[in-house]
Amino acid sequence: MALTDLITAFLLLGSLGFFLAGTLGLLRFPDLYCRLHALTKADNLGLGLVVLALMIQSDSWQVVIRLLLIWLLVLVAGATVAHLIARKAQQDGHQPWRR
Amino acid sequence: MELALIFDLILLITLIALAWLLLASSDIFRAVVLFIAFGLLLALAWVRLGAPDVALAEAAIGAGITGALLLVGLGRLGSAEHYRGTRTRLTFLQRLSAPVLIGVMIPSISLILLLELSLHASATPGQQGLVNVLLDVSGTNHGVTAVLMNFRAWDTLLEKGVLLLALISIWSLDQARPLFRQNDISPQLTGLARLLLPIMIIVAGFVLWQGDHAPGGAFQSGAILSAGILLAILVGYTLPTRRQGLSLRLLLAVGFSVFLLVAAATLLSSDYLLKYPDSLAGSLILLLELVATASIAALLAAAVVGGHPPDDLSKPVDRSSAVNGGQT
Amino acid sequence: MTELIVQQQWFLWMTLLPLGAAVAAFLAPRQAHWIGLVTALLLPLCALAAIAAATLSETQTITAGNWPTPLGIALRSDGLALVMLAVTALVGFIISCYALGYFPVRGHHQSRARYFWPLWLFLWGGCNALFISGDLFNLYVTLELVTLASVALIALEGGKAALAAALRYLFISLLGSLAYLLGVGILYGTYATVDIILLGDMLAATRLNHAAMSLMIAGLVLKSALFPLHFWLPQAHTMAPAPVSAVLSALVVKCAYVILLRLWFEVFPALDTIAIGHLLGLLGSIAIIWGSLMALRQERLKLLIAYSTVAQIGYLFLVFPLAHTETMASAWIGGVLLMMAHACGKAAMFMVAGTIHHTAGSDRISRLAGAGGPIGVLVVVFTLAAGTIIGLPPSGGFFAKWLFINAALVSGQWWYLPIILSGTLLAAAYIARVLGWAFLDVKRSSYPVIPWMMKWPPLVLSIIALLFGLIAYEPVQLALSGAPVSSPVLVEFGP
Amino acid sequence: MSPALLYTGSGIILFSIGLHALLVHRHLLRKILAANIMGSGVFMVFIAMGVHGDSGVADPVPQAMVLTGIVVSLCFTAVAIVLAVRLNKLTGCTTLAVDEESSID
Repeated sequence: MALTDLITAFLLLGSLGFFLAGTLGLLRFPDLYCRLHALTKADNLGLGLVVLALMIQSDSWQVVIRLLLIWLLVLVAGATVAHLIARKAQQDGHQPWRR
Repeated sequence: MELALIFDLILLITLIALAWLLLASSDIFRAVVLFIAFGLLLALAWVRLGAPDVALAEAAIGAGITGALLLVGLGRLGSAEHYRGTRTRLTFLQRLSAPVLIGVMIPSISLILLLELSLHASATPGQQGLVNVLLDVSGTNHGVTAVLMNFRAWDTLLEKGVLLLALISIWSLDQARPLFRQNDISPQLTGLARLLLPIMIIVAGFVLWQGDHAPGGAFQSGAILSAGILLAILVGYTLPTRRQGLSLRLLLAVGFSVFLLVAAATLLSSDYLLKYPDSLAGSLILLLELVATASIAALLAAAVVGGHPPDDLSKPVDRSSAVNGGQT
Repeated sequence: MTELIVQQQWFLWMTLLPLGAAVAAFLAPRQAHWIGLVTALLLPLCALAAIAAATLSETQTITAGNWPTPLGIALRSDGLALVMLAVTALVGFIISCYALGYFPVRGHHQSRARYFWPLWLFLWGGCNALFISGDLFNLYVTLELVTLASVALIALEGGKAALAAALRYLFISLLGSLAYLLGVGILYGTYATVDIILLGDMLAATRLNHAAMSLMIAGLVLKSALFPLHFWLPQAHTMAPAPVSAVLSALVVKCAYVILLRLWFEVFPALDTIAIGHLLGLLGSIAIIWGSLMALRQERLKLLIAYSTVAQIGYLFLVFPLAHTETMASAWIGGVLLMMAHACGKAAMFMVAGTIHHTAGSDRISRLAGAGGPIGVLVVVFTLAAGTIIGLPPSGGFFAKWLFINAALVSGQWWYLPIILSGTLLAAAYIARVLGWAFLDVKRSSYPVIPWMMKWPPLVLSIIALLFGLIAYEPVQLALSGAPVSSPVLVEFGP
Repeated sequence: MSPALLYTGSGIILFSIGLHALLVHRHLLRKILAANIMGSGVFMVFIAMGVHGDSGVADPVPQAMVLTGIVVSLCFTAVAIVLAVRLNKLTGCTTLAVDEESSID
């Protein structure tokens, strides 16, 4: 029991790091495309770790499947929305940031 | 316990701060986005208060559908504050009433209420016990569903009426316009819709079925379905013209009319409004929830589209003035 | 035969019937006017049957689904509910007939007519459901039903002024109903019930209850357009098509007022309401004078009538300070009587104004010059209906004011006397102004033919309004059955 | 300071913030947002005052009432938005005109 709790705590801490990184990127990156990149990648991973942590804690396989489904749906939706935002930005003539 | 209290405090402070920020923000698009975030956090607050049904409804209806409505409205409205015409001078009374109301009335009322509530110790046990006792004869196994569909079904009937009435009002105001430019559909979105639509239908059915014994039910399920319909509209599906007449109206009205019919039938047979026969209560509630879900889904989606379908009775309107609804 | 009448719950059918008809009118827009007319014919019959059933049976309160009251929703067929149902049925029937002429079935008004019927039937059903409801939360839902239908009906005209008026009305009533709902929430949190009768028994005079009461009363006062909060009413009531103006002034404003009556006399009698009563009385008095003065200086007939409504609402709020122990029944009956009389009279006036607008092309009062000849019938009808607003003797308005004066004298609040009297004089003045223009000796070119559906229904209603005082005994007795007031009415009725 | 009381107080604060914004702001969408916030505050009072004791489970009756209330306020939001869009199309304004008596006829 203690071991699963330890793993959960570890995973949650890890996810926290990813979320922090993603949020930092969202706030600090220079243009829209970079921000999208930071947000989707880091946050999806962070959410994955949270889901994993919850899976370890759950006591029935139905809950595990549901959690997995949630993560997959968020991945798909997040990717599509990021794509749509980037596409619209490109159509509106936003130039990618150059150093 | 202490930890939970800290969580509550953080949640509530965030909610109040969000409400203040979104109402004070100078950019309305930003305000709408913050409002959606506010709705999601509010759903969390409902969970903390032990009201998961309300949380589901808030996430689906409060944040989801209201957010879609606001974004579409903003796309059509524009965010600048325009005046036209001369502004006449305010009378003395009007001049006086605003600061009095805002500066004195609101703070004092809130303060009195807050002070009184802190003294108020909740002595009543609520109606939970009564609901639990009567749950066996209600035809469902979930307290909230029993209250909605049986104990206070008259409220629910009238509320279905309000929904239908809202749609009739919307149709009386405007003709439907496309939500977006037709040539602008991303293949990515189409793919997502193909993937999500079946899942959404399954989830809606699941939420509806779950309402019998756990949080869920017609509203939440209908809201999910209507999100599916909106997604389908976004990737370019349209209702065939021959289905935009009576059959669409039937779909929109079926939830309310079946409820009315059940009310009339129970009134005829038992002299009491909406007193379901004991043996039929379960199946009647199931029937009512099924048709309600279908109607709610159609009504909410139609409300977002925002206007009556083009028909022979009304004048043709200029369709080139279509405004792009989706903003980024 | 009597068995059949007693056994049916007619007052419940009066809510289901218009709601069902509204759905039918939405589904079959081409037949909407027929559906509306049939419903309008059936509802007065149902009202008569409901009254007959109520006089024959003892039970006045049933609950939806027969669930016990803290849980179920109480539906009541007491005097107030029955009287309001009956008046709504009468006024609604005549407005429906008028609307049949106002919205022609063919022609370019078609799309407006198409949506008028379902909206109006929804409003009617909502009003009826509101009158019979004995549950604070159910009252909120029905009030919102009525409000939403009113908003859509105001906007039906489609012009920018109408849309702005509708939107303003929407925000105002949203504000009012949310304040009301907050009060309901606090009451439920304290007593775990929203049933009017149970709450009336349980309520104690705590400060939290006073806060809840203030919130609810403030919200409802906003919705019923008492003086400083009346600013939305003239625009909303004049921008709408004529039958809608009639509905709004005659019925919709009364909805919030009926809830107020129920709250004041049935939920909050245990609370200390004297100060609030005097405040409402003061505002009502200002409303009488201010509304009448504003009516006197209006250029347009419909605005004049709308400001006259503001003044009449002022009279309605005199009930609250006047209802002391010994004068409670007089004041209460006066309020109910005035509601009924005003509903008939004001509906007739708005319909006439609509017809005049239709025929004369404008409802500017100056354009009425010489109208007494060609459209004399209309002017006569207007005068008859105005009789009840002024308070001429055989009208219901006269008896209501008589009761108010009576109550004021008995309870020693003589200062309401000059206000009621000056309100009456001012009302006579603004009506006389209209008549003065109409009977000026000016030759007018011929007017277009008035469809008879727009001519006769208002006449019938205005005659009823004027003669209401002669038949007031029965409605008053009916209203007193199961009323929250018990002391004898200190006046004899009849001519 | 029990959690239920905390939530009730927050509900009243939300109500006041919404009320203030509804009266102050002129843009129609802001007014709509403000009304929605007000409604959320009212619903929070409803639910939080229904939480009794330490059970942590809300009374089902106010939950059902709040569900009804959410749907009703959604209806008003939808109608208000369409009205605002329609008004904007006719006048080009996104606010209600301040003056009362103009634009008659």
